[in-house]
Amino acid sequence: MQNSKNHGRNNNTAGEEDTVYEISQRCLIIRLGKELDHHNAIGIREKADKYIERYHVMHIIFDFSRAEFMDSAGIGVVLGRYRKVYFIGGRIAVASVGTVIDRVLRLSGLYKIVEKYDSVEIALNKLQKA
Amino acid sequence: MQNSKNHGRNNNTAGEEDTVYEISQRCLIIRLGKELDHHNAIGIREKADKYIERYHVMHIIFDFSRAEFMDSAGIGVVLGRYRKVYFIGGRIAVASVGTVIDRVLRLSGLYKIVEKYDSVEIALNKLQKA
Amino acid sequence: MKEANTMLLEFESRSQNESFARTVIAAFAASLDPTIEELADIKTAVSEAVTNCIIHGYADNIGIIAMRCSICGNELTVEIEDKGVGIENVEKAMEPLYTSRPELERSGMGFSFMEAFMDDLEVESEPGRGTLVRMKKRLGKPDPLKEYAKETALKGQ
Amino acid sequence: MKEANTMLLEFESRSQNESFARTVIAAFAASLDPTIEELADIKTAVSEAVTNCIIHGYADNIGIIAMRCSICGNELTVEIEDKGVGIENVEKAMEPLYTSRPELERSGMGFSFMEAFMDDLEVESEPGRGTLVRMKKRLGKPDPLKEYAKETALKGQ
Ligand SMILES: Nc1ncnc2c1ncn2[C@@H]1O[C@H](COP(=O)(O)OP(=O)(O)O)[C@@H](O)[C@H]1O
Ligand SMILES: Nc1ncnc2c1ncn2[C@@H]1O[C@H](COP(=O)(O)OP(=O)(O)O)[C@@H](O)[C@H]1O
Repeated sequence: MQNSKNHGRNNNTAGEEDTVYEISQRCLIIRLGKELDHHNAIGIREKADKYIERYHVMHIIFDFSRAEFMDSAGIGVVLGRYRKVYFIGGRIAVASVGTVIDRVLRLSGLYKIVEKYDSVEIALNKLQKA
Repeated sequence: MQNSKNHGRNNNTAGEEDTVYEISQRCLIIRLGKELDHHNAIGIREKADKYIERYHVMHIIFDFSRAEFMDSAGIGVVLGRYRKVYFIGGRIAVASVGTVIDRVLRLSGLYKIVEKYDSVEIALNKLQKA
Repeated sequence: MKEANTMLLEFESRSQNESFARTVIAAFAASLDPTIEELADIKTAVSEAVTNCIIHGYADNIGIIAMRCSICGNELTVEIEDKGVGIENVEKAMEPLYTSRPELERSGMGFSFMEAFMDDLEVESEPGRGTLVRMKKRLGKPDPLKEYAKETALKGQ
Repeated sequence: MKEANTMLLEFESRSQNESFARTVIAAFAASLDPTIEELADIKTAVSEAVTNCIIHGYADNIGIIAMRCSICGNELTVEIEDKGVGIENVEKAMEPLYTSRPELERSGMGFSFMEAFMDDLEVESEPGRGTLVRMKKRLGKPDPLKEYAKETALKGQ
């Protein structure tokens, strides 16, 4: 195991470069990396908003399947995107939310305006059918 | 993933409790945990010496397959055990040594008195045939 | 065994150090053998306090943030301090959803999170002098869900 | 981007803090994107210096160990200091295999390891005052093996 990793990078930075963006029709899927804090929020906000404008995004899905940490800066990111698409009737969904992230989302009250689904596929189905 | 780990312990202590001791004939196999530093060395030394006395151990094999860190305190542990069995014709082997540990072993000059094998099985074979 | 340990970390108010501070508190608390949830709670609270020093305390300047931690028995105490602008009205600042920087998409939930995830929160601040946040958490508290299960099990006998 | 960052960690001379110090230096150095080998080198050197403070500097007492780290460009500097007994003869102490505590199975390889794994090592000590170890490592140096491969590749053209 150590042999194969040798000379390789020791990937313990969980930066926003980790985040992957996908467009499916007018839906933006944001696949978050390991950590969503203020440091990473800055870049995610910027990139997400570029996608939103360029692709006339209506709905947004946050994929938390790789996420292990989120603080109130992450809540700010979700809320901020909500405000962007709210006026054009867009909806926000979160998918693959683990227990740790779920506690933060619950505590923030975000579930009042955000829909939770088990997977991105289910979320896509629900949002694009509407 | 997070769900299943929830309420579980977050096992990031790499203590000497991690170390497993096995006796095969008069050979002691010490399966080291993740880290071998001064803190862990104290306990490993003690337990190893109990096994050496109780089971009239002649040869010792250090299994490094799980080891990710070792400093000069680890060298002290190996050297100390060598001194225990040397007088009765015992031999010391190290097995499954990754690159990181190998550099430390090489630098220490320990390979002059210690035999390196790819696996515990091979080491056992060599030591018990002699 | 009664655990005891203390440490002090001083670091610069760069946003990359938010995750650094979380790693340090996680490593320091490891000897208390926290559950995944307890560890997440502590990391979140520390992340909130450190981010506040960076964004609010020092705004765009680089200043020093001090994190003092101690373990006594099963209790972890964390103090996070900056020598930045300080807070005029602590009571108002601690109100849920209050933020002075909505333009940065701050949600105003930082203090609420610290309160919710730790057992104890104190804030000392003086305008122009800086801010000190003191948080405590007792680890290994019986899990309320498990306690409940035990009770019902006993009743069943 | 020119990296710059500094930190100070003060912690107690308990042996459980050896791994704590390693975790902290690894997290601090992360922004330099070290290879697995570079990271192992740094952790080993820090482990040696910290262990020496615990075993030799403070012997059986609990004292404070200070670890000061800074990143400047691609260079990491680590200072580890104790206010313990100090070293009478630094030159002799740094000789390979010299140890004053063979009964603890010390191998006398601590300073040799620090020298081998880092690019630079300085030791300042005064009996009765304490010891300061200053180590530097430049990260991302061209791997000699890779450089060689490149050269032969070029010759092949
Ligand atoms: N370290 C600090 N220095 C100065 N002001 C602070 C500090 N921490 C918090 N504040 C003030 O308290 C307010 C509320 O903080 P918080 O609940 O964490 O929400 P947020 O960080 O999202 O604004 C901040 O908007 C800021 O005005
Ligand atoms: N921080 C320190 N305080 C006092 N003495 C020290 C310190 N570090 C090293 N020494 C002295 O230098 C000697 C050599 O150190 P080192 O090469 O690390 O080997 P070891 O730790 O195995 O003895 C030690 O045995 C000790 O006498």
